[in-house]
Order: sequence, then structure tokens, then C-alpha cells
Amino acid sequence: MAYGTAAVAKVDSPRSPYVRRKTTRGNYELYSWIFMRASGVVLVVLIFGHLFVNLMVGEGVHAIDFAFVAGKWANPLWGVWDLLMLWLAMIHGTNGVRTIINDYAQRDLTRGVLKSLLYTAFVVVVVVGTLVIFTFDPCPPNAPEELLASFCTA
Amino acid sequence: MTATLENTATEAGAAVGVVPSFEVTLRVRRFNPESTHGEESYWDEYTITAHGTDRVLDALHKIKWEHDGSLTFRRSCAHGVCGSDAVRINGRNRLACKTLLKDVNPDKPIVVEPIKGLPVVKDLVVDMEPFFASYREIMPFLITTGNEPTKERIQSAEDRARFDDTTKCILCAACTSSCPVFWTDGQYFGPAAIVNAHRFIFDSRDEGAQQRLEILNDKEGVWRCRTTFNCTEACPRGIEVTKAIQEVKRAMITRAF
Amino acid sequence: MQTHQYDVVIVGAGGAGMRAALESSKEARTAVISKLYPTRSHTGAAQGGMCAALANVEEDNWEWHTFDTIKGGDYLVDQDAAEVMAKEAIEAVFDLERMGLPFNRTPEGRIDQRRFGGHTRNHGEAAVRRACYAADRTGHMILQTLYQNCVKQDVEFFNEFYVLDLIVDHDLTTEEIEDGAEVNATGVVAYDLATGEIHVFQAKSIVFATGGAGKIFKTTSNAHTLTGDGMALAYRRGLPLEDMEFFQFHPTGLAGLGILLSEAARGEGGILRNAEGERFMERYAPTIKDLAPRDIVARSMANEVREGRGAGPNKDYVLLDLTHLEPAHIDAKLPDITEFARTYLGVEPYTEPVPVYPTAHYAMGGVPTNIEGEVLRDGRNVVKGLYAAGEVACVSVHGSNRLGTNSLLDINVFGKRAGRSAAAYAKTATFKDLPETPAAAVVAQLDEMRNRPDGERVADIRKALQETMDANAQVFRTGESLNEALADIRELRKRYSNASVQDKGRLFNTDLLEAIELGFLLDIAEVTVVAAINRKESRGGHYREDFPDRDDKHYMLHTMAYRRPTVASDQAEGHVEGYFDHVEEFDGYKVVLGSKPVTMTRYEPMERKY
Amino acid sequence: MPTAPAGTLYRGREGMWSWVAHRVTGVLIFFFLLVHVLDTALVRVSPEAYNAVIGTYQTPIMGLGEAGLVAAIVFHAFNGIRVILVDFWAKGPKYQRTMLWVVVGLFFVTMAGFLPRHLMNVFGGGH
Ligand SMILES: Cc1cc2nc3c(=O)[nH]c(=O)nc-3n(C[C@H](O)[C@H](O)[C@H](O)COP(=O)(O)OP(=O)(O)OC[C@H]3O[C@@H](n4cnc5c(N)ncnc54)[C@H](O)[C@@H]3O)c2cc1C
Ligand code: HEM
Ligand code: SF4
Ligand code: F3S
Ligand code: FES
Repeated sequence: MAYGTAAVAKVDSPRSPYVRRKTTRGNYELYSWIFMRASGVVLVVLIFGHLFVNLMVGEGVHAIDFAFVAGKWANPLWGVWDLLMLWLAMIHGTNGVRTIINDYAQRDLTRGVLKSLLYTAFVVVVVVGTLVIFTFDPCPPNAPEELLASFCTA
Repeated sequence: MTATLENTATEAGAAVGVVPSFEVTLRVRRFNPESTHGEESYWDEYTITAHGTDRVLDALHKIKWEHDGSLTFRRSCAHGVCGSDAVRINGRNRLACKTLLKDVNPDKPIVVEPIKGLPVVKDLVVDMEPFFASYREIMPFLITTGNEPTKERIQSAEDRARFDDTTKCILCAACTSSCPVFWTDGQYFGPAAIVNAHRFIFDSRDEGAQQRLEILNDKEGVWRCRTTFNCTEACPRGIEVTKAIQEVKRAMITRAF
Repeated sequence: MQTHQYDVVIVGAGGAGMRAALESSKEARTAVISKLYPTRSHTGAAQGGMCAALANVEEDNWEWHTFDTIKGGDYLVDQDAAEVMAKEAIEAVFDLERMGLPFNRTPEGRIDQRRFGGHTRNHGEAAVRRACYAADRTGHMILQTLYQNCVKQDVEFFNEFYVLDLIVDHDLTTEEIEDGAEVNATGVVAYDLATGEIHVFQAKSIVFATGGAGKIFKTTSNAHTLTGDGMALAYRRGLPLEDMEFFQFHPTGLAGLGILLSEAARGEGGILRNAEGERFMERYAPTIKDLAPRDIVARSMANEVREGRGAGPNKDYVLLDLTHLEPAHIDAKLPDITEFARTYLGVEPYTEPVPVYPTAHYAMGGVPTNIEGEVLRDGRNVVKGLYAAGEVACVSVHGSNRLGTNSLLDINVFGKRAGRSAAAYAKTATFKDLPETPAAAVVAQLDEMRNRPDGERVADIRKALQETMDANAQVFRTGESLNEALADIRELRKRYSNASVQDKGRLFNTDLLEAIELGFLLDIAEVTVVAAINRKESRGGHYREDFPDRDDKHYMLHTMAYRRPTVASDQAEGHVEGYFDHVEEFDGYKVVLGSKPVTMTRYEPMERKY
Repeated sequence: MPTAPAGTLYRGREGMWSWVAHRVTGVLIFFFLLVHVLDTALVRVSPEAYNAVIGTYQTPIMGLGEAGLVAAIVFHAFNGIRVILVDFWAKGPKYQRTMLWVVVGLFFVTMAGFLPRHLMNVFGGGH
């Protein structure tokens, strides 16, 4: 008869006293947001230039081989171009995927694991890519000559 | 003019009594832990007779009053000014009291669901606490220093117009619960909180803008907005929500540099 | 059951409740209990403005405002209260502005003001710009601003808690209590909608601010939740209700729906026309035509319809014509209300006239209080620790007809006063003991309603009540129609005692609460009709076709309606003070009408001409 | 915090779907980039290795995949510009929908310029 007594199952209040997980203020998200935009604008130029040269000029994909790459990187402009593209795209993309992980991975553990994977991938790819561009030898000594760019034999 | 006004002013002269009554079916997503369905939500369908000027809220009332008294939803003013009855109608957030049945294609069943991203308490009623908590966090009140003037503070008509749009908010949560980012983990402050921060940040009388910007600079603050515009489309008061968010973002950037 | 103790408990979180909370929470431990989230309260629906003689745009002073208020109320206004309100109006507006309310501004950056019905310069010479406003959503901005400041002050809210009983330490219905004897209000009983749990709040001071009771009518501008709870609770505990026969019908509600189109529509040049396109107000009020006071316009419209000149297929409404106004002007001045016409009737106000009909709008009557907000238990004595403010209360500043914009003012001025008085009293008072089982009556009532076997639907009874009130106690009333309404109410009461709810659960049971609210509506409708039967004159919002003139000789008095049990002649019965000897018997109780004199200070009653 | 029962899909409009597409294309490009950097790194290993791997790109299947990738990049890039305009241009939010149609238009124009040539290279001539 009476409410709230043991005889009657009590309903828990469905109104949750709500607490935000934790506050994390600071300019990190702000800078990353700006970076996404700034890098985006630069990437438009870099990527479209890259795609144009690689896929559109001459024979397109079919033209791509070791000699082609070597030929390109022999020119410092393309070296810097690709290096910049590598870095910007990787930071931009990694940061984008980080956002996506934050959105969809709800448990802290999942978030942690996914982000570690992401950052590892980032480091590996950026390091490898950078090394390749910097240490690249367009005319490796033991390579069959027909695979090399024409200027190696010159 | 607002989200619910897509098909208005079409039936010129279709005033009271002219539009004949018609049959309409509502498919309502229900949830009642006390019922035999337990923690499962389920669908119920009701067919009722409606009139030309009936709104979805009228249909819900008809169901509650004539068919199934246990159907539960919030409502008060019944004309779109109190913000009680934001629900999802045919997949979009709207106020039930501002959506005419004839404007949502009554030939097919009209699907009514609770708004997304907030815990459902019963049927169409959700727990609004998380929503109001975010609202309270952005310090939604005038902050001033110094002595109070004896009369009013002076504010030019232009300064007053600067934040007019965001003063219209009725805290209905249609925007926040339409935001794909809010759905993911409910941690995002959400557009409504930002709209209400905007209302003060751009009020020339207020001196708390820095603090509010600082709060919204949070990881869960404005930067989580991905400009999906669901909020703007959902707002029953026609507030340009995304624009307000954009203005707050820009204010933050100006402040940081 | 849970028990809480607060110095001050405020029931209702509309404008009046939150204004009171802002005062009292600074001084005393305060809780606000509201059946709605505060920002859902119906204060938010108010459109036009809030009057104060700021004289920002033209010469004005608060004494003129006092006079307009008294005259507008057809001299049934307590003049001391009207003076207080008009004088403190200025500070009330400044208070709101300093709290952050975004008023519209003049070119100099001051608060802008506009004209509103019945507000004049120098005792009726010409219309004056007195209404301070924020576009056509002044009430919305007031409600938001007050809530914002409650957040700032960390006011404690109990949202979606329904107060269902008031605890008073004497039974006023059956005890003969002497003049001057102390009667205390000690607490309230509330029902938590989310869990169905009962909470008892013990308090030194209690402020009622539960708003109006428009849902006794079918066509109304009021929210579904305005069911007269506070009035009915006080009334059931033996307290009187004052001037309940006076209900304001606003002329321009959207036909069939009752949604309000502000008076500003006519202020901006809108014209009322009948089916023949005639500007009929020229016949009823040749000088000010469409801008005559609300009661007069509403009656004229109803008369047009009654005489067959209504528009539409059923000839049951008239037309509000805005088509001669520039669309840009409409957009600038009347954005929200023209949108209502588009949304709800599919009518484009630029090119078509809008169907309108009078809609039940505002309860002038309510729980009687003095100017400090203290609730009266008869003509003179107060209940200690009990306060009321806002539409639930009757101070009485509105008399028999409220002027537009005076209610937003009322809630601010008297909300503040009630909050201040409540806190001051709480500081000196001690907690009074609660009865042993304070919630027994509420629990019994709820269980009964919940467990009743299948009976009639609450909604059907409510609909019948609203229909009979619309048909018989609306703009035009006669002894006959009122008695018909009363007979219907008696019948509906019987049906109500067999009504049942379908939702038997605890969680968010709105079905159950609607049933309880219907009980309040029946109580309020009943006093309204009984008081209207008794008042055999026409004054302000109360128009008796069988007595079309004002009768100051017999009726320059406030009606005080008391509910008393039917008892054998040797048993005690609560005190009823006053003049009227009208009594209406019901099943087990009766409604007894007493009276209270009208306070006059400066203004002698005159004929009310505009 | 308990979550709401899922319910039906939200019927967002252009803004929401363009964001979904932006997100999907972004992730797609990202994963391609990982692979692409690593395969290009083979140039450091030996020309043979590089050419062997690159050779597999030159099959029609990969050619189509590449076309898809370019499509993704083109959309992501143009829509990215649109997002930036929404953020920094005061009238951006107002014209977001128009801008999306411009993005779609530009996308088709660009792809019309690219695809025939690319497909010709893939299917037409060859080594
Ligand atoms: C459409 C419209 C337009 C108007 N325009 C104007 C105007 O331009 N100018 C003007 O001066 N006036 C206007 N008015 C009148 C004015 O708005 C109201 O009279 C005034 O706002 C009432 O305020 P209140 O605080 O008394 O009540 P409300 O704002 O109605 O608040 C009532 C509160 O009480 C609570 N409550 C009720 N019952 C219970 C219960 N049992 N337990 C717990 N809580 C309860 C509710 O939750 C709510 O919070 C208008 C009214 C309407 C309807
Ligand atoms: C071509 C030029 C590019 C432009 C103009 C561009 C622009 C943008 C912009 C503005 C955003 C932010 C979107 C937002 O905040 O809502 C973004 C997000 C993203 N970008 Fe790019 N981008 C480009 C290239 C790339 C590349 C090469 C990658 C992959 C490595 C990439 C991956 C992503 C990802 C994963 C996101 C996150 C998406 C999200 O959060 O929804 N972008 N891009
Ligand atoms: S911004 Fe619009 S949708 Fe969001 S809460 Fe306010 S009124 Fe509702
Ligand atoms: S829906 Fe969400 S993502 Fe931004 S534009 Fe609105 S807040
Ligand atoms: S009931 Fe008030 S907004 Fe719909």
C-alpha cells in the first residue's frame, strides 16, 4: 500500500546525476583543428600535382617503374614535394583517424589499443618514407642497367 | 523558415474544418522496463482518425486518450515554445506539436521514436539530465564585474542584434540529439550548449567570454563538431546552429593567436 | 518515502517561482519543486511585453500606470497592490536587464518600449509606449533569464516532481478558528514522476507559484499542464479562492486551436472582419475599434459569430486581416505569430486573413494574498509561512480584467516580494511538526486511482468538462447557462469517481498524473461557475447577458469561495467571512461564498469607457 | 551512461551524408597511403623488388582500384575545401548545400577529365 516500503519494488531514479568523464582543456584540439585545414589546403596542391604527374602525364600508371621514380627524385623539387606530402598527409590522416577512434571506440582500453596501433603505424611509415627519400640512390651500383634511369649510364 | 516548415503555405485557404479527416497510422517505438517487454524496446502501431490541422502531438494524445493510456511522452505548451516534445518523426528530430500530420506524408505509417543519444526512460521520454548538465557547464548567465548600474546597461541596437538568433533557443535538445558526434559517446557538449554559450559570448554586456571559450576549448568542446548540419536542420526555432558554432570556433582562434 | 527539510520550498518554476527563488535562495536554504523542467513553464509562451513606466521613449509615470491598471480591472482592483506593482515595475524591469535579459533597444541603447492595449498617458488621454519587450518572445526571455540566474546562484531544483498536497497544522474546513489565531503551513507532499516515489518536504516557508488553470476550457492559449494545481490544493485544505469567476478570454486565438496571436497583431494595424468582410469593431467601439480592451473585443467577436456573420464553413470564427500590411513589416514585428498561422492553419498572413476566435487565456482570480505575498485564510488573517505569487495568486492587481503585459509584471514584482517575505520569515521561524503520516492522503488517493478496476477514461471526462465550460461559461454567460454547466460538473464528478487509469506502473506514469490533474480541473471549474452564478452583474471579463450592467452597489466586492464539508447542524464548520450568502451543495461538501472588500486608495470607481 | 535503444537510421540530409562520405574517403586514403609509402620504400631495397610490386598495380583490377582511390581523393579534397569555407567564410553555413552541389559537380568534371585517360592507360596500351 505505502510507497517506498520493502513490500514494493522500488524504481531506481532513471535520472542520472551526470558527470563528464573529465575535462581536458588546452589548445591541443584547437591546433589540430587548424592543422587539418591548413594541411588540407596545401595537400590539395601537392596531391593533385603528384597524381597529375604520375597518372596523367605520358603513359599514366604504366609509366611508373623504378626508373620513373628515380628520374623524379633526381630533381630536388620532387624530393621536397614528396617529402612534404608524406609528412603532411600522414599527420593529417593520422589525426583524422585519431578523431574517428575517439568517436567510435567507447571504452578507454579500446581507444588506447587502437591509438597505439595508429601511432606506431604513423612512426613506421613516416620514418621509412623519410629515410627512403633522403637516402635514395637513383643509380644503385649492382642493379641491372635496363631498370635504371637513363641518366645513370650517362 | 524552420525545420518543420517545409510544406507550409501550400494549401492556401485550407483553414479549419475544410480539410477532411483521414486515417493515419503511427508506428511508435516503445520502451517500458516495467512491462512484459522488459529492457527491450519494441514497436507498436496505432491507426487513428485525424483532421487536417492535427499535429503529431494530437495524434499521440489521441492514442493515449482513446487507445493506450500507457503511451508516455512529454508535452506542455502544444505550440512549439516550451521545448518538451522533441522526438524523432520519420527519422528526423522535430517537435511533435509543430509537425502537422499532413506534412509528413500520412499515407505511410509515421514513425515516432525518442531522440537519440540520451538514455530512454520510458517510451518517448529520455533522461534530459546529461543535456542540461552540459548546458549548465558553459555558464549560461550574464557575467559582469564592477558596480551594477542604477538603471539599465546601455547596449546599441546593433550589439543587441549580434546575438539575437541564439536567444531563441528553447532547450528542446532536438539539435544535440541529432548530432552524429553526440550519438557516439554522449561526451560532446553538443550544439545546444554551444548555442547558449554563443548567446553570451557575443552579448556586448557580458565579460565572461574568455571563461566560456576556455570551457568549450575542451576536448569535448566545439572542436568535435564536424559541421554535419543536422542540428541546424533540426532546430524548431530556426536558429542557425552551425553558424553559431562556427562563430564560436573563430572567436577561439582569434583568442589563441 | 523520502523526507526533506528546507527553509523555503517554492512550488512552481515559472516566472513567479524562479523570481521568488532568486530572492530567497540568497538568504535561506531553498528548494524549488516543479512538475516541469523550469524552462518548460508557460511563462515562456508570453509574447507581447512587460509594462513599466520607464519613460524611455516618451513621458510617462507610474501613477498613470496604476490608474490604467485599476480602470482596466473595472475597479475591482486592490489599489494599494496596483500602486506597489506600478511603482516597483521600473525596478523589476531594470532587475531583469541587469540579470541579462536582452530587451529590444532604442537608438540610444536604452530599453525600447511599445504601445499596448489599455496603457495610456495621463489617465486615458492617449496610448503610451510602456511595454518593454524582447521581439515577440518577451516571456521566453524572462523565463530563460530567470533560469539562467538560478543556475548562477545554484538554486536547488526538484524537476518533474508534482506537488499533490499542502500540509497545514489546522483543518480549516472543520475547525472554527478565531480571528488572529496562528495557522501554519508546514510542508508539501510531492510525487516524483520518474520513480513514482513520494517525497515529503518540510519547510518553514512555502511559496505557491503554480500558474494558471486554463485547461478548464477547451479553447485556450494555456499549456496542457496548466491545470490549476496550486489553487485546487489550497482550496481543498479549506483556504478560500478569490474572484474565480473572472477569466480573461483573449480575442485572437487561432480558430479551433486557441494558440495565441498577440494583441500586438492589432497594435501593428491588424483588422478584425466578419464573413462579409465588414470591420465589425466599428459598430461596437466606434472610437478605438480593434484596439478596445480584450473583454469587449472578445464579446464582439462572439456576437458576430452568434448572429451568423462568422466566416468559414461552419461560420464559427472571424478573420484577422493583416493583408494590407507590408510583408517586411510583418516579418520585423510579428515573426513568431505569423509563423503560427502558417504552421498550424496553413494560412499565409501576407495574402490571406487569419481565422481567429476568443481563447481562454488568464485567470484573474486565485489564492488570495496581501501585497507581501502572504496567503489569506479569510478576509484578514494570513496563514503563517504560506505565500503565493503569479497567476495562481490573486493580490488583486488585475481585478476583473487584466491589462496586457501586467502579468509578466505581476510575476516579477510579487514573485520577488513573496520570495523575500518567505526567506525573512524562515529566518525567524522554526520548523513545525508534521503530522505522523503526512503523505497518507496523497498515497491513498494515488493508490485508489491506480487500483480502480476498469472504468471510464479520464480523457472523456476532461473533454466533457472543457466542452461544457466553453459552451456555458465562456465569453457570454447567463444564469441558465451557468446552471447547466454546474449540473454537468456535478455529473462529471460522479463519473470521475469511477474513472480509471490504464497505466498502472510507477515509472513516469503520466496517465496517473493526468487523472489527478482532472480532479484539480473539476474543483476549479466548479468554483468558477459557482462564483459566476452568484455575481449577477457584468464586470470586466465576467459578462452576464441577464445582468449586462455593472452593479457596484451589490458587487463591488471580491468573491471568496470556500469549500466546506456538509455537516450536521451541531458539528463545527470552518469559518467563512463575508457577505455573499450563496451556497452550492455537492456530494459530501459545499461551496460557500464569502467576500472581501476592495481596497481603494485614490481612484473612485467610474464608468469604464475608452 | 546507459545508451538509448538504437532505433532507425537518422535521416540526416546533405550535410550529414557528405560528412559520412568525407570520413569514409579519409580513412580509405589513409590506409592506401600506408601501403603506398611502404611499397614505394621498396625502391630502397632494389629496383627489381620495386618494379615487381609496382607491376602488380598495373593490372586492370588495380587500375580500377586506383580510379576509385583517385575518386576518393578528389571528393575528399573538394569537400575538404567546402568544410574549410563553412568554417571560415561567414556565409559558408548558409551556402553549405549549394557548395556541396558544386563539389559534386567539380568531382564529376575532374573525374571526366581523368577517367578516360586513366582507363585507356590501364586497359588500352600496355607493356
Ligand atoms: C500565450 C500567452 C501569452 C501571454 N502573453 C503575455 C504578455 O505578453 N504579457 C504579460 O504580461 N502576460 C502574458 N501572459 C500571461 C503570463 O505569461 C502568465 O500569466 C504568467 O507567465 C504566469 O507565470 P507563473 O509563474 O505564475 O506560472 P507558469 O509560468 O505557468 O509556471 C507554473 C509553474 O508551476 C509548476 N507547477 C504547476 N503545478 C505544479 C504542481 N502541482 N507541482 C509542482 N509544480 C507545479 C509548473 O511546472 C511551472 O513551473 C501570456 C500568457 C499566455 C498563455
Ligand atoms: C587532398 C587534400 C585534402 C584536403 C583538402 C583535406 C581536408 C580535410 C579536412 C578539412 C578535414 C577536417 C574535416 C572536419 O573536421 O570535419 C579532413 C579530415 C580528414 N582527412 Fe583530409 N584532406 C585532404 C587529404 C587527406 C589525405 C591525403 C588523407 C589521408 C591520409 C586524409 C584523411 C583525412 C581523415 C582520416 C580525416 C578525418 C575525417 C573525419 O574526422 O571525419 N585527408 N580532411
Ligand atoms: S538550438 Fe534549437 S534545437 Fe537546439 S535546443 Fe535550442 S531550440 Fe532546440
Ligand atoms: S549536428 Fe553536430 S557535428 Fe556540428 S554542425 Fe551540428 S554540432
Ligand atoms: S509541447 Fe511545448 S514545444 Fe511542443
